[in-house]
Amino acid sequence: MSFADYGFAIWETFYVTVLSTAFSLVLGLPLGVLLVAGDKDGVLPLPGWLMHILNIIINILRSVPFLILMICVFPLTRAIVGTTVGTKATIVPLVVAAFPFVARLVETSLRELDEGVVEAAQSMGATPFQIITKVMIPECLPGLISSMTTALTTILGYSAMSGVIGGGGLGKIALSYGYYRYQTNIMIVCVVLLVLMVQVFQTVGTFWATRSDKRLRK
Amino acid sequence: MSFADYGFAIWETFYVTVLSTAFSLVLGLPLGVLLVAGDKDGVLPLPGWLMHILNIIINILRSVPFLILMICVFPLTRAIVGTTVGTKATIVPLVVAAFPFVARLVETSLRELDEGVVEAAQSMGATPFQIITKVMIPECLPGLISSMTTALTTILGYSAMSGVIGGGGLGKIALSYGYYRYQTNIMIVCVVLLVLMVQVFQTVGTFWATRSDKRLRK
Amino acid sequence: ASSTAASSEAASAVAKLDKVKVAVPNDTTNEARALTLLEKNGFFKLKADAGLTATKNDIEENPLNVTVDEVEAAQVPNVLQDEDYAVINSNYAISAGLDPMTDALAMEDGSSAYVNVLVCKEGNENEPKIKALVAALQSQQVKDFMDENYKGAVVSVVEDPTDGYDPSIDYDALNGETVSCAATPAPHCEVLEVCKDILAAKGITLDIQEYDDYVIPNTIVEDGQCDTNYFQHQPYLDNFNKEKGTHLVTVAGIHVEPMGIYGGKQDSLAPIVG
Amino acid sequence: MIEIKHLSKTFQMKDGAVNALKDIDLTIPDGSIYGIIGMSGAGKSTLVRCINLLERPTEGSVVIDGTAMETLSPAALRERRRDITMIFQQFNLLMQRSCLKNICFPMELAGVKKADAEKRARELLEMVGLPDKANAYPAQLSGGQKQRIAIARALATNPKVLLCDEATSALDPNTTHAILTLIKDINKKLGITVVVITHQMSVVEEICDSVAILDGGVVVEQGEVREIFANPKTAAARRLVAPNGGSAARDLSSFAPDDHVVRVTFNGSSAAKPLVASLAAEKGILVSVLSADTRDLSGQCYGSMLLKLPRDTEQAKQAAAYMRSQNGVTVEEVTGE
Amino acid sequence: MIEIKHLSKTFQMKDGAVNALKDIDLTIPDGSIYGIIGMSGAGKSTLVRCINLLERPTEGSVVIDGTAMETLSPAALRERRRDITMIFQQFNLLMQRSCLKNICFPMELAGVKKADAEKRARELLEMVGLPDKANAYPAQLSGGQKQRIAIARALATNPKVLLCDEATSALDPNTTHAILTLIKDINKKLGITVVVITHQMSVVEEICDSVAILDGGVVVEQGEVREIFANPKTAAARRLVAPNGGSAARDLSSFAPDDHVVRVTFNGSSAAKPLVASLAAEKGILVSVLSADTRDLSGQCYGSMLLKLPRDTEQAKQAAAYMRSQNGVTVEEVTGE
Ligand SMILES: Nc1ncnc2c1ncn2[C@@H]1O[C@H](COP(=O)(O)OP(=O)(O)OP(=O)(O)O)[C@@H](O)[C@H]1O
Ligand SMILES: Nc1ncnc2c1ncn2[C@@H]1O[C@H](COP(=O)(O)OP(=O)(O)OP(=O)(O)O)[C@@H](O)[C@H]1O
Ligand SMILES: [Mg+2]
Ligand SMILES: [Mg+2]
Repeated sequence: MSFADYGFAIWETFYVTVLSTAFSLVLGLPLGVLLVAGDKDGVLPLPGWLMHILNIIINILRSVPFLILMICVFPLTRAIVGTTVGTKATIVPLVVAAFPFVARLVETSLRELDEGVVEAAQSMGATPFQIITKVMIPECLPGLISSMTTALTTILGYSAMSGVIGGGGLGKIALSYGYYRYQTNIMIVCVVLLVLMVQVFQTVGTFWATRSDKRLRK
Repeated sequence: MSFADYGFAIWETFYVTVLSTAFSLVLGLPLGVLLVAGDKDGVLPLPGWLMHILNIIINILRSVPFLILMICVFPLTRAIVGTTVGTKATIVPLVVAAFPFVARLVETSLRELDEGVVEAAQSMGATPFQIITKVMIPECLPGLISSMTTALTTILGYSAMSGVIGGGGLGKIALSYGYYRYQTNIMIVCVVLLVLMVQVFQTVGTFWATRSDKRLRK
Repeated sequence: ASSTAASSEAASAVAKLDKVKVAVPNDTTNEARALTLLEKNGFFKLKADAGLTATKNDIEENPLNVTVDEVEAAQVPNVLQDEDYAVINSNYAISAGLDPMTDALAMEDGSSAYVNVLVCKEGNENEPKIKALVAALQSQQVKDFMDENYKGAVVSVVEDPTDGYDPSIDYDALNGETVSCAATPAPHCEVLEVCKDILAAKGITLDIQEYDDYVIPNTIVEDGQCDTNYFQHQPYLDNFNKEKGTHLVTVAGIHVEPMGIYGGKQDSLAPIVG
Repeated sequence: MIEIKHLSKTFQMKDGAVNALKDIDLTIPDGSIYGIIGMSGAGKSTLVRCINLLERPTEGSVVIDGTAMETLSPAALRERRRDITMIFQQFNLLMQRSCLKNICFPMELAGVKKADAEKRARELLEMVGLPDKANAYPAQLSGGQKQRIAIARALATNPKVLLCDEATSALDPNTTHAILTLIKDINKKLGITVVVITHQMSVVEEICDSVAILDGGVVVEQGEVREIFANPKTAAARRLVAPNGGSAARDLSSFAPDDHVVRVTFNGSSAAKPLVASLAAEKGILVSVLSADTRDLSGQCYGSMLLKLPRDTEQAKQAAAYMRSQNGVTVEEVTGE
Repeated sequence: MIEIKHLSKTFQMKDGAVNALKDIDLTIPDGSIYGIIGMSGAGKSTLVRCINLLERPTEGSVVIDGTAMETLSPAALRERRRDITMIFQQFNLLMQRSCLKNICFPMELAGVKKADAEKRARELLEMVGLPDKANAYPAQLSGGQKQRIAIARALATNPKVLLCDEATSALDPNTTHAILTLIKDINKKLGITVVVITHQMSVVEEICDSVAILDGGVVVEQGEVREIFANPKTAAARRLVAPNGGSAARDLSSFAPDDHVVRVTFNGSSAAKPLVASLAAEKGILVSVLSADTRDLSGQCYGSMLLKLPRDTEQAKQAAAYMRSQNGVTVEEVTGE
C-alpha cells in the first residue's frame, strides 16, 4: 500500500460516509419529523393507519440484516448508480439502512421540544409546514446536529462492509488486508486513519452543536 | 428448520440483544453522563485531558470496524465468557461496540436538559452525583428511553454478524440461508420474525417513553 | 450465457472491448485462484512470484485493460449482470441457479490443487474420534450426496469411499463422545449433516459449528476450542499456518469446488481470446 | 365581538378530573379592553387559551365575529388565528432566535418582506425599551426583558384581538405603565379588542373598560370596572379589589380591637367636595386615611378608601352617617378576615 | 450576615459586554428581610444569583458569616448552599416529578427520611394552599400554582437564608399576602435572613425592613424602607416608590394644569392627628385625597399620600405651609414626569 493508496482510501471513505449521511438526512429528517408531527396531538395529525405504516416501514428496514438489505436493494442500486459493484454502489444500501435510523434519532430529538413554543406558533396561525421548518427544526438544531454526528460515525462503521460488494475505503482495507490477509501493519494504519477521521467528524460536530445552541447562558 | 429451531433462534436473538443493550447501558450511561457533566461548565468539571481521553476512547471504539473489534476483544471475551465462540460470546464484542454508541446517544439526550433545573439543584447544595441521579437522568428519562430503543434495534442489527464467530440467532440464520445458501424461504421467515421483534421493542419503547413523560399537558 | 464451445466459433466476429470488468471473490486464496484462472484464459499476465496470495495488484501485463472487482465470494453471482465476466465458486453458482456444466465459459481443471480438507491441530491426527469423522466424510454416502446435490460443483476427491466407518477404530469406546467441527454454511455444513447421521449410529455426536468466516474456524482449532474444521482448501491452510504461525494439519482431503468463469454482459470469451 | 357561550373545560388526571372552567358566559365587545381577574388557579389562563382554541373546550362554544371557532377547519382556524395574537404567561419565546428574529417571527409567518419585518421589529424593540437587545438571545435576558419581547412579538402583526396572559407580571411599575399606555394607544388608534388577564388590580384600573371576575372556574361578577371596583358584590371580588389588595388586609389585622375601620367606596360622588376634609370642617370629626385609591373621572370620584374613625363610638356613628348621606358613597364596616 | 463587596458582573456577548452589576456594596444583616428593587433589567436577578454563586462574580466578593463564598472549595460551597435556598424567577421545577416530590427534593438531597419529608411536604402544600395538587405534575399547574410550589420547595429545609427572586409576581394580591405573611412568620420565628427581589412596591412595604434600589447595575439608594419610601432621593427611586407606582403617574397626567397636587410623605408623624381632617378642622381648607398608602407603626404614621389642594393659590399655599409645619411630614409639589 502506497501513500497514494491510503489517500485514495481516505477519500473513498470520506465521500461514501458523507454522501450516505447526507442522503440519509434528506430522507430521514422528513420521516422523523412526520413521526412527531403526525401524532394524534402533533402539529399535522395524520391518520393512525398511515403512522402505523410509516413505523412499520422503518422497523422493517431497521430489522433486516445489512448484508441481506444490500442484496435486496440491488435493483434500486442498479437503477440509481448503474452498477451494484464498487464503492459508489455501497452508497445506496448504506442510505437505505441508515435513513430509518436517522429518522428515529430525529424523532427522539424533536420530542424534546418544549410544547410552549409550538403553541406560540400555532396561536399565530402558522401552518404545519411553517411550524416544522421555522420552529421544530431550528429549535432542536443543536440536538439534531449532535444526532447527525452519531449517525455519521455509525454509517462510517457500516461502510467498512463495502468490501462485500467490491467497494473500497479504509474499513474494507483494514478488513481484507488486516483481517483476511494477516497484514497487521496495514490494518493498524487504516484503523488509525479511521480513528482520526471519526475524531475530526466528532470534534466538528460537537463544536457546531455547541456553537449553534443559543440556550446556553455562557 | 423446525418450529423449535425458530423458537430457539428467537430466544437467542432476544437474549443477546437485550443483554447486550443492558450491559451497553451499564457502561454507556455513566460514560455519556460524564461527557456532559465533565464539561467545563458541567456539574462535575473534569480535567480537560481526561475529557479528551474519554472522547478519544469512544471515537476509537466507534471507528474500528466491527469484525476487527470482535477479534481484538477475544482475550476479554475469553476472560468473561470462557470462550470466544458461540452465541454467548457475541455479547462481549456487541457490548464493546455498542456502549460508546450508547454513550453518544445519552450525551445528546442530556444536553437537551434545561439548565435551570440543574441550577436549582446546585443552589440546594446537591452533590454532582445527586444532580446526575436525581435531576439529569430522571428529567431526561423519556429521551433516554427512546434512545435506548434505538440502540436496542441497532444492536439487534449488529447481532446478525454473530455468525462470524459461530453464534446463532435470527439474523445469522437469515444470512446463512438467504445470503450464503440462497434459500429465500427461510430467510423470509427469519426476517419477518426479526421485524416482529423490532416492532415489539419499538412499540414498547415508544409507549414507555410517552408514558414516562410528565411534561405533556394532555 | 452459452457454452465454451459455442463461444470460440464466434470469436473472430466479435470486436475487442476497450475495457473489461471482472468480478472475483475477495478472500485470499479464492482471489488468487480466480486470478490464475483468468490468466490461464488470457485476460492478463500475473507476476511470476504472485503465487497463492495474488491480488489484483499483482497483475503485470494488462493489455486488455481488465478491471478486477473484488467481491465477497457468496455475492459474486448477484453482481454478475453488472460485470462483463465473473469468477464464481461452483457451490455459490449452483445456489444462485447457475449450472456450472452448461453456463460456465471456462472451468478450473478437475485436478485442482484446491482440495477442501478436514483440519485438526497438530498431534491430534490420530485421535479415534477424529478418525471416525474422517471415515464418515470419506464415505460413499457423502460422495453420493455431493454428486446428487451439487451436480459437479462440489466434487469428491475420495478415491475409494468407506461405508462410513473405519474398521481400525474401537467404536464402542467412542460411544457417547462428541466430536466438534467448525465449518462454513455451504456446502461444508450441509455435507457434515450427512456425517452426523452416520456417526450418530455409533453413538457419536457430531457438533457442527457454523461460521460465516474464514479465520475464526482456524483459530479455534488452534486454541483447542474445537476439534476440527472443514471449510478451507490446502493452499489456504498452508498460507494461514505460515502467516499466523499456527500448527494446523490436514487429516484428509474431501472435495474440490472448481471455479468457473461466467459471462455477465458478455456471453462468450471471444472478446478476450480474440 | 367575542362571545363565550356555556364554556366548560375539564382536565382529566390520573386521580380525578379538574374542572378548570364551568359554564362560562361572557361577551367581549369589539374595541374594548376587557379584564379577567381571579385568584391563582381560578382558570384565567385556561379561559383565554380557549378563546384561540389552543385549549379545546370540553363543552360550549367560542364565537368570534359570528363564527364558532370550534367549527372551523384547520386552515380556516389558522386564518383566524393570524388576527388573534397572544402574550403567554411563560412567554414561549423561540430560544434559538435572537430577540429581533423573535419579533420578526409572526411577520415571517404572515409573509411580510424581511426588510419591512426587521424595520417594524426595531420599532417595536424601541417601544418596549430594548433597542440594544436586538441581537441578544432570550437566554441572555432578564425576566422582564423576555416579557417585553413577548409583548413586542404579539404586537408585530397589528392583530385585531390581543390576548394578554399576565403580560406585565414581570415588570416594574414604570415599565408596566409604559406598556399599558402602549396597549391602550393601540386599542384607541386601531380599535383592537384586548383581553387582559392579570392579578394586578392596578392594571385593570388603568386600562380596562370591563372586567370579569373568575373564581374557581366560574364567573362570579362582570361589568364595568368602576362598578365592580366600587361595589364588589361577592366575597371573591371583594378579596381582589380591596384597595391595595393584600396590604389593606394587613392593616386590618394590626388594628386594635376597638378601632372602627370602614371601607368607603365612591361610585361617582361629587369630587368637588372632599369627603374627609368636609367631614372635619362640617362636623368637626377627624378621621385618618389608612389607604386610598381614588380617581377623578369627569368630575365624579371613583375608588375607595380605608378610614379609621374616632374611637369614640358616638363620633364614629355620626361620621358614618354623614358619609352615608353623601351621594354615590357607600360605607361598610370592615372586620379582619 | 451577607456582605457584598465591590461586586461586579460582566456578561461577554458577541457584540460587546453587558455590565449587569457595577461595584455593588451591600450589607444584609442577619434576620432581616431585605428588599432589592429596580427596573426590569437593573441587575436584581444577577445580584441575587451572585449571592449563592450560581453566577460567578467578575470582580468582588460575597461574604456570608465571615466566609468569602468564592474562596470555598466545591464541597464547602455545597455545604453552605444547603442553608441558602432560592426561589427562582422562572421557578425551575423538576418537570418529571409531582408537586409533592418537588417539595421533597431538597429534603431528599439533605438525607431526610422519606416519610418525614412527605409529611413536611404535605404541610407546606397546605400552607401554600395547594393540598389537592400533591400528585399533579408541574405541567398541569397554573402559573401561580407553579410559583407556590417553588416557594414551598424553598421553605422545605428550614434554610438560614432565603433568596426570593420575584417570588410573588405570578400571584394575586390575596395569595401574595398569605405568602408574605408566611415568610414574615418564618423570619420572625426562626430568625432567617430573607432577600426579596421584587418590582411590587407593596411587597417591599409589607415585609421588608431595609431596601436597596438598583438602577443600571448600580445601587443608587439603600436604607430602611420607611426612609427610602418617604424620602426617595434619586430619580430612579422616585420612579419606583411613587404611591401606587404607575397609577399615580397616570393620575398626574390627567390633572388640569392649574391643579395643585402635592405628595405628602409621613416619616413618623403623629398618627393621632389626622392631617387632612385637622387641616379642614383647623384651617377650613378642604383638600381631596387622590391616593394614599399609610401605615400606623407603634403610633407613628409612615407612608405617603397624593393630595389635590384647592385651586385658590392662597389657600393652597396655606395648606402646604400647615402640613409642612407638622412633625415628620414632608410636602413636595408634584409635576407630571
Ligand atoms: N447570560 C447573560 N448574558 C448576557 N446578558 C445577560 C445575561 N443575564 C443577564 N443579562 C443582562 O444583564 C442585565 C441584568 O439582568 P437581570 O436578570 O439581573 O435583571 P433583573 O433586574 O432581574 O430584571 P427583571 O426584573 O426583568 O427580572 C440585563 O440587561 C440582562 O439583559
Ligand atoms: N393541563 C392541565 N392538566 C390538569 N389540570 C390543569 C391543566 N392546566 C390547568 N389545570 C388546572 O386548572 C386550573 C386553572 O388553571 P389556569 O392556568 O387557568 O389558572 P390561572 O387562573 O391562569 O392561574 P394563575 O393566575 O396562577 O396563572 C388550575 O387548578 C390548574 O391546576
Ligand atoms: Mg395563568
Ligand atoms: Mg430578574
